[in-house]
Amino acid sequence: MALFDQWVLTIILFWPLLAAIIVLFIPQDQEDRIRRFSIWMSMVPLILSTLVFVDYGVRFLQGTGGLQYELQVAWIPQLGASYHVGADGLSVPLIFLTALLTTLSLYYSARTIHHRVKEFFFLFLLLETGMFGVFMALDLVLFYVFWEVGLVPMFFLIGIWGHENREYAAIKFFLYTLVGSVAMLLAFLALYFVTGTFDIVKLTEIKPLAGNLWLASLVFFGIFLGLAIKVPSWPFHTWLPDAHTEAPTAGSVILAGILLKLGAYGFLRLLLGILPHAFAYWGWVIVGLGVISIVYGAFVCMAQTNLKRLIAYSSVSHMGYVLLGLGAAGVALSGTVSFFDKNSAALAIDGALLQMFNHGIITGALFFLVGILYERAHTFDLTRFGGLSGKTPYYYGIFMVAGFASLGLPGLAGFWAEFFVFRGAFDIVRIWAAIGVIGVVVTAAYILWRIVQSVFLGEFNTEWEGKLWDMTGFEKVTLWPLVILMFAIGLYPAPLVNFFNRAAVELLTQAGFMF
Amino acid sequence: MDGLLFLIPALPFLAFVLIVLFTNQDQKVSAGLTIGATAVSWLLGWYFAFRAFFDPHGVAEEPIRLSIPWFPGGYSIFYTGFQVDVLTAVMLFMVPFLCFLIFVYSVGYMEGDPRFSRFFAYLALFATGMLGFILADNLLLAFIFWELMGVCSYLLIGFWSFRKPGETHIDHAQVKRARAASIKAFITTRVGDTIMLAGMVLLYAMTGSLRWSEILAPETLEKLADKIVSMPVFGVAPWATVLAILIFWGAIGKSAQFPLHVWLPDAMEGPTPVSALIHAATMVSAGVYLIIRTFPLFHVVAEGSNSAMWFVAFIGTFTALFAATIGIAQFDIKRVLAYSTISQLGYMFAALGIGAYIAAAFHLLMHAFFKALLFLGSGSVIHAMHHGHHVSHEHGHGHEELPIEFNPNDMRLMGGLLNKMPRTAWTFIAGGLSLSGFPLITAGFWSKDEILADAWHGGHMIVFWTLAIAAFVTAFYTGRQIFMVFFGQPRSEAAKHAHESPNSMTVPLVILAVFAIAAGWVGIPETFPGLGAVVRGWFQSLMGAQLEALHLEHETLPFNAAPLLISMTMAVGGLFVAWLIYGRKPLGYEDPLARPLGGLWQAWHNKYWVDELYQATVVAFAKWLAHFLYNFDDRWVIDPIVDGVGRYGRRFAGAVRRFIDEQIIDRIVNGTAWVSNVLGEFLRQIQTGQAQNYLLAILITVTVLIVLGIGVG
Amino acid sequence: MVLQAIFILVALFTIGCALMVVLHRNLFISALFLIASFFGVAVIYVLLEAEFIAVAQILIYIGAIATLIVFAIMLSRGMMTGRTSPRNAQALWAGLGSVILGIALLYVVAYRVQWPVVQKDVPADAIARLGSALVGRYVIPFEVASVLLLAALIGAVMIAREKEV
Amino acid sequence: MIPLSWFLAVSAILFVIGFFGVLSRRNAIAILMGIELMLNAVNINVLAFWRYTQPENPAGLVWAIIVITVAAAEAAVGLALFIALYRLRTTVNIDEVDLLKG
Amino acid sequence: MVSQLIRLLPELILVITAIIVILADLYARRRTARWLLPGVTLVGLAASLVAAFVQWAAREPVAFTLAADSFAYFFKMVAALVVMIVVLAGMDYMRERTRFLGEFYALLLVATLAIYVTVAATDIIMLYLGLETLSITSYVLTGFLRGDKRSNEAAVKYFLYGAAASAVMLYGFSLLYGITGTTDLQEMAKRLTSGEVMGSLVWLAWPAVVLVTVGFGFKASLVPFHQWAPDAYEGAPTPVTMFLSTVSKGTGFAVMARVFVSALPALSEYWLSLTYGLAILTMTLGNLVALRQASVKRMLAYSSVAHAGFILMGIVGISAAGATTPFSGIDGVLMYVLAYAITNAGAFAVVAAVEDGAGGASFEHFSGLIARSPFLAAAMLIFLLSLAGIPPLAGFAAKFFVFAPVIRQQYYVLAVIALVNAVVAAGYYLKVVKHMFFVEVNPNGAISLSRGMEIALWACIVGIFAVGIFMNWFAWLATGSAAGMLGM
Repeated sequence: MALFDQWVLTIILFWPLLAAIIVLFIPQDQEDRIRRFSIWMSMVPLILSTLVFVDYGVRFLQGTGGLQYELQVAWIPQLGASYHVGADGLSVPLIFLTALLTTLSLYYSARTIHHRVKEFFFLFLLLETGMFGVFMALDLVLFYVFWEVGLVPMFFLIGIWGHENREYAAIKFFLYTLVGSVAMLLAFLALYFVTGTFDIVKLTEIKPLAGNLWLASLVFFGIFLGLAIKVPSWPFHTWLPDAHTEAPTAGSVILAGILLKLGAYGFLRLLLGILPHAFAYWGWVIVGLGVISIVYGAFVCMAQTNLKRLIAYSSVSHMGYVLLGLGAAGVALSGTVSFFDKNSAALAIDGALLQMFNHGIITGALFFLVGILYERAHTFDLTRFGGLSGKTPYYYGIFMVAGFASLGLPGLAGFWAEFFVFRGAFDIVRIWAAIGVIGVVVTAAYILWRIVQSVFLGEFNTEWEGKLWDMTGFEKVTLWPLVILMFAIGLYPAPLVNFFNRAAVELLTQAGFMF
Repeated sequence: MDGLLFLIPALPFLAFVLIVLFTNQDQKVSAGLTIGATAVSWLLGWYFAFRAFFDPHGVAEEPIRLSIPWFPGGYSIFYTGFQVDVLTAVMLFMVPFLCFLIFVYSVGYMEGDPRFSRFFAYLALFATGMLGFILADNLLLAFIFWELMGVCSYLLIGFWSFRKPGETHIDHAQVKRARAASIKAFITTRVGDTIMLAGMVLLYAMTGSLRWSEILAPETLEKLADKIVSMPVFGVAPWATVLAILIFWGAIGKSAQFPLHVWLPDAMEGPTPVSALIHAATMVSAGVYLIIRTFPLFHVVAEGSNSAMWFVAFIGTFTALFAATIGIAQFDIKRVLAYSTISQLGYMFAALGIGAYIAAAFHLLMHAFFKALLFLGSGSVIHAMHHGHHVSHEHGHGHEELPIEFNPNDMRLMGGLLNKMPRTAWTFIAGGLSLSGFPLITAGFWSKDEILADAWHGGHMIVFWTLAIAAFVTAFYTGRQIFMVFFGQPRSEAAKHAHESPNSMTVPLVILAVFAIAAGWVGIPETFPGLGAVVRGWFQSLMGAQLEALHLEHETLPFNAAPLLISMTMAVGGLFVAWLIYGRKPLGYEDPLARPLGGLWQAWHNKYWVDELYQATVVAFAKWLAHFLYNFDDRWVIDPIVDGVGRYGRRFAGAVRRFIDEQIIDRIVNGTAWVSNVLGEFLRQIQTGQAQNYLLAILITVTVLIVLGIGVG
Repeated sequence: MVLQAIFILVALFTIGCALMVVLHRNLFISALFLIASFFGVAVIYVLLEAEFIAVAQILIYIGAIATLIVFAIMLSRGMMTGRTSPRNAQALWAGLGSVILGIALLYVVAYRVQWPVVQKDVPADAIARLGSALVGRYVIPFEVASVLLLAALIGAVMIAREKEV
Repeated sequence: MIPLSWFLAVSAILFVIGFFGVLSRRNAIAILMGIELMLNAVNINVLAFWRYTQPENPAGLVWAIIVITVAAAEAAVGLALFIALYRLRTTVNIDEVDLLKG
Repeated sequence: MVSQLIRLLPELILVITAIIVILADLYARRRTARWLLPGVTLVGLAASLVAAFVQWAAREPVAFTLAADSFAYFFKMVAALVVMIVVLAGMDYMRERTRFLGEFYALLLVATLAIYVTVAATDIIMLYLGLETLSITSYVLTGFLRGDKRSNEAAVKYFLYGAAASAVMLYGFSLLYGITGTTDLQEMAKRLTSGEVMGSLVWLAWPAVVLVTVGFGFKASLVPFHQWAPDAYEGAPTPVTMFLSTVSKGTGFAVMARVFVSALPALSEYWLSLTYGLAILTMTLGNLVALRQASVKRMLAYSSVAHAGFILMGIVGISAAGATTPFSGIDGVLMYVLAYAITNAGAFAVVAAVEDGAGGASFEHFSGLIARSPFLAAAMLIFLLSLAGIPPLAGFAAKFFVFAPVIRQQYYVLAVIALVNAVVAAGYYLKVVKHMFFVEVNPNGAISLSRGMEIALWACIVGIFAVGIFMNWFAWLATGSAAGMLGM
């Protein structure tokens, strides 16, 4: 068990990298071998992360929480930076999600990518390592390294296998993210000079710069910029519609499903964890940006005629809930509002975390679905579809589930996130939360009006006669796990909420929140 | 046995899952599954309901419970489960039973539909929603089922929003309408639901719980009533009021009260059993049920402008009259009923608003029976009209010249159906009388009278008179409907060829008719002369137990003849006037009132143009905003910069292509893109290739720096 | 006083020759003025009692460098006499800048700064000291300088060789 | 005794004249001459400092010798390059040599 | 004496190797010479590298105007390493273009030797001589392709610029000599700090620093003394460009760091403000022009100018207090020079390969490189990402170590400007990546690589990953080296 404890994360982390390197040595023309090999290899982290998920759950029931599976090996001892990985209630589900979505994406891509196959699978596996790394890293330098490692493969995924405007989107994605990450690096350095360490756990204990609001704010916004661009929060979101729209299906799935979560995860791990005071002081900024993102993103969705772009903007809106929840917790921490329930801050964070997880599943599924349609029709233009519900009932059914989950229908995963976020936020930042509620309505409107009505209802466009067929076996296999998860979480969110709630409470307690 | 409580909603859900996953292809099995599951739920439901009826006080004090921990929330654990108290029992008596009848009826009505199985799957899911909703022991779980109903209504209203190959009984226009109606229903109710969600989370935050037993406990309510919140625009109010009003918005949406009533009439685009289901047993009742359930929250601040009660009363009363008047001027048989539903629901809210808890519950129950009856009856009529239309076509009579387009729902094309389909007609008339509150014998009379009596007794004169007028209008349009449909001469070939519907449809009608008349007798007030002694206000004492458990005072009203007489007069008078106008002489295709009333009629006929108003304001604004923001995002901010780069590029560098095509990267520097380009180009050009130019740069740099240094130092 | 007068004369001569170097149209004449200027500098060295360097100056600068330059001018015949202007387009700016820089330097070096001058004589064994420095402390520079000369020689020969790939 | 600053002044003037030559002459060889003037100016500086501040330390002399040596090496390489240039283009006018730019 | 000579072993090895190369060139047959000369050069460099490495930790007193400190040995190692890469990558390139191979390698060795003595010099005379030796050999190397107009033009311009710039620097040196009365750097520092030379001499400090900086700036190609660089880099034979843009430039920084930090700490107020301004100018202008280049080679040239600005950040951020601890600024310079040298050497090596294979180095010649030579494209990608500072590559470690001191000194404006520049730079690197990977061309015209080039590229790649991942080791080396210079 001790071995498992120490090494499981490392194995999960580097397994895809190993697989990627092996892929490099498989001859280019043996495409099937590359595909099968990659998928099978990606099963290993999936199984292990499931195991970790279950194991963490068991520990949870036994009463042990907090950081588990820690491993710390000296790396740059003179800087106090080390290879330090670990997982807690925040990261365990996200690690699982990463493994799941990657495997599904690989599986889906095996049938849909026929061009430069070797590079694709190599990059995808590399990307997986990068994403794992961010969720596991407990050291700022390590965090930054993996943060950037994920950037490059995604750049290529968009740039090589994307759609018409792919180069533009890829470069925009890369540069935007780079701005943020370099700013983040500067902030990390500033933190280092205050504390002399890069270790997140230590920093969380030290809570540096508590007395120096000016510098703390500077550091805060350095990190904030990096995270907010990744999330993405309005007004740093403009890279996202392009990147999502142009990326290949699997790329969009990962981009929306995981990469955006990296930013949100950072908010908790870095900002709330290390700089609780600044986080509290600027909580209202996060709340404000979150609410603007919610409403703005939702309204922009209504005006879209490009299906994929619509889903992309919906991500802006949905990630706004995350920010709202996190910001509300920040405001609660600041102590400037006195009336709220003691649980609200934790609940708001629960909501944000749930939204991260659920958005990963739901939007992942939606992007798969959009990709499936594109495979057949080669267009994203909403206005050219119609009446698909009769032609492709299976597809319609799955899409409806994902769509309803996306608009926060109770009984499906998305609802819980909204409920918790609003439960927390309404108690702390009422007016903002009330404005945010508009987004919920508009979400329903664009899902139904823009998507369902345009694509599934109405007259069938004879242009597609005989060209659109219903979902095939592998597509169903790709989507069913996600659909099942939507229902499972929707009906019984307890396992997930248990993790998140514990983590949220721990974070808040560490941050000095008085219960 | 208490453990089986969960089966009541679970069984229909199981049926839904089984149909979707396995029996989709077999229509009979699918229908059988749904009906069988509902039947079992019905029996189980009645078991629990009667347990409550026999021991009202015991159950009210100690509800039958089933509860499990759900999830942690901060530092507390959220429990969830089902419970049966007296109020639930009353609903449990009505809901599964009505569902069962409607489902049986659907077998006949939906026969031959290519998506027959799916229809039953949706029905089962709908039943799940409603049953779960009434059984839930906390607001959150209730909300989940509540939304589930929303989805089902969306699915069912839009059931005909697309055609499968070979489906001929629905036309293109209908598809379009169904599609719009379903989305409208979902989104409109979603508006209310979202506000309610806000209320719910606030309530949760304020009280730390959402279980009925905890949030409605007197000490919690006291706290909420004492705490004052100050809001922008709305001013200062106790929390209880704010929360109540927020939650009430959910009911406004679901129960189609003004101003969120617009979806309900359109919802008639769904198959008729769906309308019956929505209007009687489930969806709209849910809204009223929710307010009855949370009544203590409303009631805790009962007096003054700070009370949520007056808001409820106002919305209810206004809607009651508002919708009733619209009902006068509709031609679609189902739309008339739809507006009557809105109006009747307004009654119930008005009752709640004036504190008439029992009356509201009573009317809810009665209304469910007779409205189900009316809808199913109208469905039977439509079915017959449709059939008649086909028959007339087949027999070559099809080419009749009608001044208006054929529509099986259009009452102007009916007439004289009493003889063609007597069972439908008589049951429908029974329901109609109940709706119009025909004195003494009908259920509707007793429930409506109870409300009016309460209003009179409580001194709410505005409410009373408005409701009384609404009662008159109700009786009038019901009469109008009955006379237009069943009496006089058939006004189309279809009506001529119509004939009675199959048994699976008429049997439920008959059963319902019995209830529509007789069910009301359980609520004859104890103080009512003569009859009261027989029944002894059974229903009132039953609900009284519930009120006592909630620590609310419950008094038996003294008998007062004035409201009774006024109510009777209104009902009978309305029917009489209807007869005068519609029953006495043969009707044409134009409404006799249209000309004399002129603009007023137009306002009624066009539903006060509320839809158009929304279209022109809310919807238009939302669309405008969406496009504005989209343009802002994609066109106005980023593209102009790119364009600017291009323009200046042409002017300055003369290398347009390169500028636009290759300078993608420059976009990242957005605002500085232009500057950097020009600067970059400038710098590139001072790289002249002349070594001496470069050296001059050294000279200049050195000179400037040294001179500056001397100047400073 | 005499020394000062001599210095002024030599300085004026040197500067005048230098000016002619940079101003004269004829490259060949420029080169001759350069030699003259080098000579003037050598005299200044003598005034500084650095006779050894003065000798080196004459040997290397006049004997080697100036000769090289003249050879180069001969080799690139045709450029000798300026049919076109000997000055480039930026000469004006260069002149202006040079004058300002010169004034600034003069201001600082010769006017602003009070040099801490020590009244010492040059030791009699100055040359010997130089010699021992070159094999002592400065042995490495000495060696490197020889390597440099060798490398420059190799490089110059390689580049200046007649055509042969 | 001649003041130190006189030497420095001559040096500065010589340096600037040399620099001007470098900047203004078109002919590469003329430019090289300018550079030689600059180096001579430096040498005057160095020797003047040597003489007036620490005549006992031979560093200044070493410096001057090294500078002369470097100048010689530089001149050799430079002139070789100019000759090659002349061979390739039949010009040594440096402002006509601008293949590489931008 | 002997022990001191041992300190000079790396230099001696180089001299001996150079002599062997010349002799071998005289006597070996032409066919043999082809591999023998670079072989001997490589062996000599490797031996020299080992010799430098072994003595890295030496704390010998200064002798013969040369310091035997770890700072110097660090640069010697970098120089030896990079020149080895240059030789490997340039073997075929040069063989095809000139027959004076003996001269080439000998001069390369002398240039390396010049770097060795320059970075170790503790005396202005030695410093000047070393720099001039480096410059003069570089002129010859740049103009080595005597039949090539561009090579010759590059050399002429480089020569004129370099000669003038070093004359200016020398004038500055003479002023420093005048102020302090010594040519020894340590002595200079002592006299300046002890206040012996105060008073009106202060007037000269600023002009002296400015004039001296011209020479350093020329070597390190700082804006506005950079303009020779792109032209020279473009015209020079690509292996020489590799040499110039990496170690030759690095030498400029080594000298700057040594002179400023060890000789002029008392004047830090002058040179700090000067380098601060130059850093901003250099990185910004370098990037802006790089953005507008059509040739990859020239773009890399400008990017190397921009990188000089980043390296300068290390000097700006120098904190005298913490030289023995990481992030002293000087170690940033060292890390950056190391990382940048191996990366840029690799990048230019790829350019050389593409020039050979595709006939040019414009962006179009890089189009679809992934299809024509996956290895070359992948290698170039790694180099570009490293230049952009993406972890876990060397460039990241380098950026990390130069950003850190700037942050420590709280020069936030500089940090933010550097941030923006880092992103702009990434922008034009991505342009190359875009051409290499996103543009589809027909895959014929595959580019084949020589063995030497392959080894060189692999060496760069391995080095880049090693520096990035085992940052601790290199950081330790750099920090130790920085401390060595300050005599701690």
